[in-house]
Amino acid sequence: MNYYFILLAPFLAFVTIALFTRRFRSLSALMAIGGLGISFALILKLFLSLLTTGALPEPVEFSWLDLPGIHFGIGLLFDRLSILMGLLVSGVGTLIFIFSTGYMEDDPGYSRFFAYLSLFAVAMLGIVFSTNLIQTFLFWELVGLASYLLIGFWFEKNQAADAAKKAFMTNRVGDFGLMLGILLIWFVSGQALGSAEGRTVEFAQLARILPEGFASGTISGSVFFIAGLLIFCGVAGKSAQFPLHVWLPDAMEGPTPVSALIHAATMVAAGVYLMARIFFLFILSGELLQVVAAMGLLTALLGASLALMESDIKRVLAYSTMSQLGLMVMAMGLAYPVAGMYHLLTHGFFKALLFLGAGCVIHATHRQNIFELGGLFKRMPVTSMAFLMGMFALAGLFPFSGFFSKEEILQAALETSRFWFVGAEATTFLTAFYMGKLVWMVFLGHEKNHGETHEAPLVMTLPVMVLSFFSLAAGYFQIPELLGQASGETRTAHFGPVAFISTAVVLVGLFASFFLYGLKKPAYEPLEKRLGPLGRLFARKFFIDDLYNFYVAKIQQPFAELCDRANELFVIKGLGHLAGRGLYQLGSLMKKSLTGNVQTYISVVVVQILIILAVAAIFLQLV
Amino acid sequence: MISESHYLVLAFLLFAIGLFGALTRRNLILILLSIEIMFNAIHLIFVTFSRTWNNLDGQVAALFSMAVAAAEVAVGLAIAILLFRSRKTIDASQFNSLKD
Amino acid sequence: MHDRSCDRCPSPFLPFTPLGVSSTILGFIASILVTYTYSLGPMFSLIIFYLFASVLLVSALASVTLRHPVYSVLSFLASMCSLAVLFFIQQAYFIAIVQITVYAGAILVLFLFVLMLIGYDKEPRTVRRHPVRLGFSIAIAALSLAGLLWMAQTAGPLTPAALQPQTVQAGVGNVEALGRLLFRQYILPFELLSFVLLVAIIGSVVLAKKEL
Amino acid sequence: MNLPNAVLDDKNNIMLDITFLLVAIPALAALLISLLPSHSYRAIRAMAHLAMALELVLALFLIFSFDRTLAGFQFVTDLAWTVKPKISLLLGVDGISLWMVLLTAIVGWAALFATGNIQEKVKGFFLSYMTLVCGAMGTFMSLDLFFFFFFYEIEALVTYPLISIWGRGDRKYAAMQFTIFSVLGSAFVLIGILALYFLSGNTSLQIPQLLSGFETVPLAIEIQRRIFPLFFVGFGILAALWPFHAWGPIGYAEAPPAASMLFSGILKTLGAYGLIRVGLGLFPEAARAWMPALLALALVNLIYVGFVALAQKNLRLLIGYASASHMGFALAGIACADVLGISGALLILFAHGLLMALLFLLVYLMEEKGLGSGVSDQGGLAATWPVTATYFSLAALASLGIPGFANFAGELTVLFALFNHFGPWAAAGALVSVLLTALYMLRAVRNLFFGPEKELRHTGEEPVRHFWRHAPLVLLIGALIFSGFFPNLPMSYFKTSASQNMTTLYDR
Repeated sequence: MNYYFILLAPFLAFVTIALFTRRFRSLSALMAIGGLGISFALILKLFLSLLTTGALPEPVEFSWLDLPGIHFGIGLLFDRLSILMGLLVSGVGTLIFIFSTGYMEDDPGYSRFFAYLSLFAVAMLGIVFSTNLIQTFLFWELVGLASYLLIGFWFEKNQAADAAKKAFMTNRVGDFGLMLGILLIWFVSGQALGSAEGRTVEFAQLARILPEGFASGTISGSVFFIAGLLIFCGVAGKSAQFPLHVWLPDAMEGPTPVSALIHAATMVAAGVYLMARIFFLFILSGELLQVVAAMGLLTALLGASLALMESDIKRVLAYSTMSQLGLMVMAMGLAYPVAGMYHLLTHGFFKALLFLGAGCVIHATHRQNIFELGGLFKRMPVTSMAFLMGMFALAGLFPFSGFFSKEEILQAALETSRFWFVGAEATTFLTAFYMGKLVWMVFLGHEKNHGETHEAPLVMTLPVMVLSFFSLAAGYFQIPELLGQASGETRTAHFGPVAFISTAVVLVGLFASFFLYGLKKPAYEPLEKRLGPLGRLFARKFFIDDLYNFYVAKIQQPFAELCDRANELFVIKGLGHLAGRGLYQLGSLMKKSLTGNVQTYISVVVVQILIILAVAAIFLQLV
Repeated sequence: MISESHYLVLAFLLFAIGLFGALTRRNLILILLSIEIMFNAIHLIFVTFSRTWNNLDGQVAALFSMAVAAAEVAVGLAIAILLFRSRKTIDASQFNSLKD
Repeated sequence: MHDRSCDRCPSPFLPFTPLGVSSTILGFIASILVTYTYSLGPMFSLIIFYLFASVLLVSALASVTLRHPVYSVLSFLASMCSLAVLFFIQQAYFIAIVQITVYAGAILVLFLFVLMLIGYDKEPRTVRRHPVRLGFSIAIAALSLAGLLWMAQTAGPLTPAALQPQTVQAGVGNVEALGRLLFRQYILPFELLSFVLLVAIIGSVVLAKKEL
Repeated sequence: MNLPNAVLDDKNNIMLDITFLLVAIPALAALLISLLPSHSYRAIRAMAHLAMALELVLALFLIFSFDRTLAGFQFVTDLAWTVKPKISLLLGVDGISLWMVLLTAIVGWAALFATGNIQEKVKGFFLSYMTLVCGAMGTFMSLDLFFFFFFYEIEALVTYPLISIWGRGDRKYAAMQFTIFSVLGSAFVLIGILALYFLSGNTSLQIPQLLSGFETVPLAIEIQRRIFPLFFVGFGILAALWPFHAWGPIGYAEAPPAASMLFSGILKTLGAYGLIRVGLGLFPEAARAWMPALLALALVNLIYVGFVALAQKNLRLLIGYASASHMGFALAGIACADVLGISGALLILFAHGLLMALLFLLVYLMEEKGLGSGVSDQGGLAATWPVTATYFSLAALASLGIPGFANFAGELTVLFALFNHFGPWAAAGALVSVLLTALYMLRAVRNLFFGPEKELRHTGEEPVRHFWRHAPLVLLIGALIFSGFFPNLPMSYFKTSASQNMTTLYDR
């Protein structure tokens, strides 16, 4: 079976929509859903063959760029990790495509939207099934491009255009580090084999060469530390980790299905997926893992705290994504990639559910500020129930999938050291708090006067229901076993001490938020009064955004102006005029000699002959 | 024995004098005269080399050059006369109509 | 020196010029006789060379710097004669004779004739009039002299490979060899030369004629 | 007495081939155009279109029938001209120059669609247009250094009238700047060629003979060291190396868009091509000593000119400086002077030529419909001009180095070569320029197209509407995307001939 259609199907959909079916709205929607559906079917078939026989087809590759020294190909690598991730991406993707047919129906750029979605699907699947670092980088950039196009979908809005540019630039900064990391790995892989030709970027070979090189001492540990850090730089850019997280909240300018697909389930997970894919490199350097774990925890806490003061429903979810990603990165940092991936998969389901739920709410009420919403439970029962289930899963209560995957991470944190465990528990508490706030404000309490809000149409609620089923059931699919407990130790103690502590923390968080928001439905953010200066700090996003804006406005632009003036002064005025003016002066010098007197002409001629003779003599002399 | 470089030095000196005369003299006719001196310097060189390499071509060249020099003087003087007739003077510096 | 009022009347020194001219010619003829008889001794030709070289340079310099046109023409005559002697020393007898007849004779007379026709007035002293120009031209002349000398010296041996030395058959005089050369190998240039002279003649006639 | 050589050659070998046609067609077209009456605009334009279409077809045919495995020159045309310094119109194509010829053909054909605004002296315009294309073709294909310079001079000659007569704004100044520098560059090249001829002692100026000659008796090191700087500076000026990067943008800003397309697309590529073919080809040892200097200048080109582009307000100047900064990438590739670097540089040159032609064509189409020159004072055009906005953002994305376009593959190869030869800092410097390009291109797109509609002048309806406006754009973008999706195709051409010349440079 030609498995290239996993990538080709959505790509063909993208091309046909972009070129031909732009005017036929429903046709393009069908093309997009069909394209992704085909890849979903293929991946499902692979998944079933994985479950039954465990046999997986060989990685397939066609050479993209072949020169002496570099041999890059584009292909498909099938293993447990990529198939599961592929399932998440294509499965959730198809559901979101179906959802967006309803959500975007009255939007003029309908088919353009589906074209961009298909492009995104191709890029994401490209990363998931990539066989080498260069292919990952290639589709990494394409994913960045797709998110740029989708965030800036409503380009006539200023905020959307700026948000798109900001997202792309932040991704680009991340890619800067990623590329350098890849270059370093490529260069170092040659050293391990002792020959320049042996350099490679293929995962399979790297997984074999790098540990060997490290063991045999030909490659020093610090090289892995630097390479790992550079690669983490790319991961941070894509998965909105601490220094490069500023673009995620602004990315909410895009349509909600975009936020659901890209900024919850798939794209932001690409970073964590890449770390899982080249974990053989990260494992080689201890301090690298420490740094990664620290950055993860820092992002988790930062995200959770920023979400507290947020009043826009989508921004709260965005910050919660950031914080959950922080937890996954921390899990990776604690050398338990399986826990990270497990949480990533479950998170993909319930976060997409929450975003789609928010989408239904926005579609019905056209409002995003939680203080303007209220009492939707009666109006939109299905969405509310689904949103509630998503919230419980995110918070990590027992029956829901979130509980199992988060508990894995907490277990891993506890085993490493108490510090990580306390940090993770704090994040869980904050998550429970702001999610509770969200639910109490939006769905409970008396109804705010916002016209007749009706339940979202079936085409929107169906994906929501499917996702809510998964966010409930995902915990029972033994995903860790499926992921192949690479690290060997089995996590059995589901109901050990960790489970009780985390459940208690979540319940406390929920009641605290109920106490603040559920009872008397404040019209303004009560935390401002309560937290005072700390609140203001959270509201201003720790001044990181202002720091970046300061850099762009006050450092980069003036420096560019300086360069421009220097260029104007020295190069254009200097060289340009030197040539122009210089020739002119030379000319006028000659002019003065034309006095009309024959004899001065002769003397000038004689002088020139002498000069030529002298130059010729010198030149001949030189030879 | 006189080597050829003696003659060369002499010829160059003569040439320099002729050049100096051509540049400083005011009288057109005497400019032509100085040019004649330069011509003679060249003839001297021709003859000198003809003797050193024992080849008469040099002398033939000298002869031809003399003829040409004579022709040149004839035409030069004719022009000088014309100039004199038009400007009533043969002072070289008067004829600077070229200067715009 | 009194200033000349009319610019066409002859100079008062006219009587002296025939004396100068004749003395130079006589001196010249005597020198030819002397060199011919004693040309065998190497020392002697050295003296002759330096004698006439100095005469040549002095007279050339005089013809260039003297203010009175006629005097400069006459000193030109002296330089031509001394040059002829130098040719003579270099066994270019035919050229020496031609030098005398063509230069000393024809061209000089032509100069004098035109000078008389147009009239001459003494040039003001070149030094006062244009010190800058004088300095400038001296510098150029010196420069060119230095340049040419340096070129001659650095350019190394100037023996073009193409030129094969002609073996001068014994007993064949310079004139005969020259004649044979002229009318055998260089017959074409010789004819062209006559054409050039013809053009010159017609040209000067047409130019200088008052009305055709 | 042997007769002048043009009449008969001892071997009497007059070899004619497609390469001769490629040069002859524009020359013939120029001749025919000069015969046409000057008021018959339609006939002149038709003739130009015909000639360029033929060129394009021939170039494509050349690509398909070229044998990639052979490293030497193919389709050789040899018209002997003089004997003493053996000069003959020797045209030949190898892997390196083949794609440059294709680039010239594509840009030459596409630029014809940007000549709508030429109303007065149309005949003169198209004459110089044809001369320029003929010059470019000749320079890329000529293997005889004399004719290399001869064709280049034809082209440089035409730059002055093109800018000063049909340009806009203070075109006299721009024309003067542009011509002085392009001729100054070629002056250095001429001195270099003459020095090569006299100092190296062999009688012919033809690259094949020179190369085979250097195999047996390699050129002495100090002679090489004395000649190479001349070529380095000469081609550096033409290829907008750092100190001489400013004359390009000034020229493009005032030149008619069609001319800007040709200049930025072809003239700049010539400089870099010359550096590879003549500089590195004939003087490998001396070149090796100068490569770090070239890298340093290229990096300055990348970063400094990138910042200058960031501060530009005028759209055309922005594109011009973007082009100069982008050339830095190609020059950095050449600085690595190995098969990887050279192939990457060549692919970037190809992509850069197409990209600049595309951008200036779009500028022409938009300016015809009232787009002002400023980047920041107008915006929101995507709503009124959706198709042009798509084309422009595609072009901007290509210049960013988004995968799927040829620039990405080229830049990737150069990055690997840089890291391999000059270590991580060189690669980091190049990557900084990629960031800068992203900054100023995206800001241009954002300001011009996205955001609410600002007060616009009388912008007419959509510039790209009927087929004739789409064709060149589709061809340019198609070529970019095709060589971006399948970079192996162009690379396989570069690989064989680059490795053949470069083996002398670096042992590994």
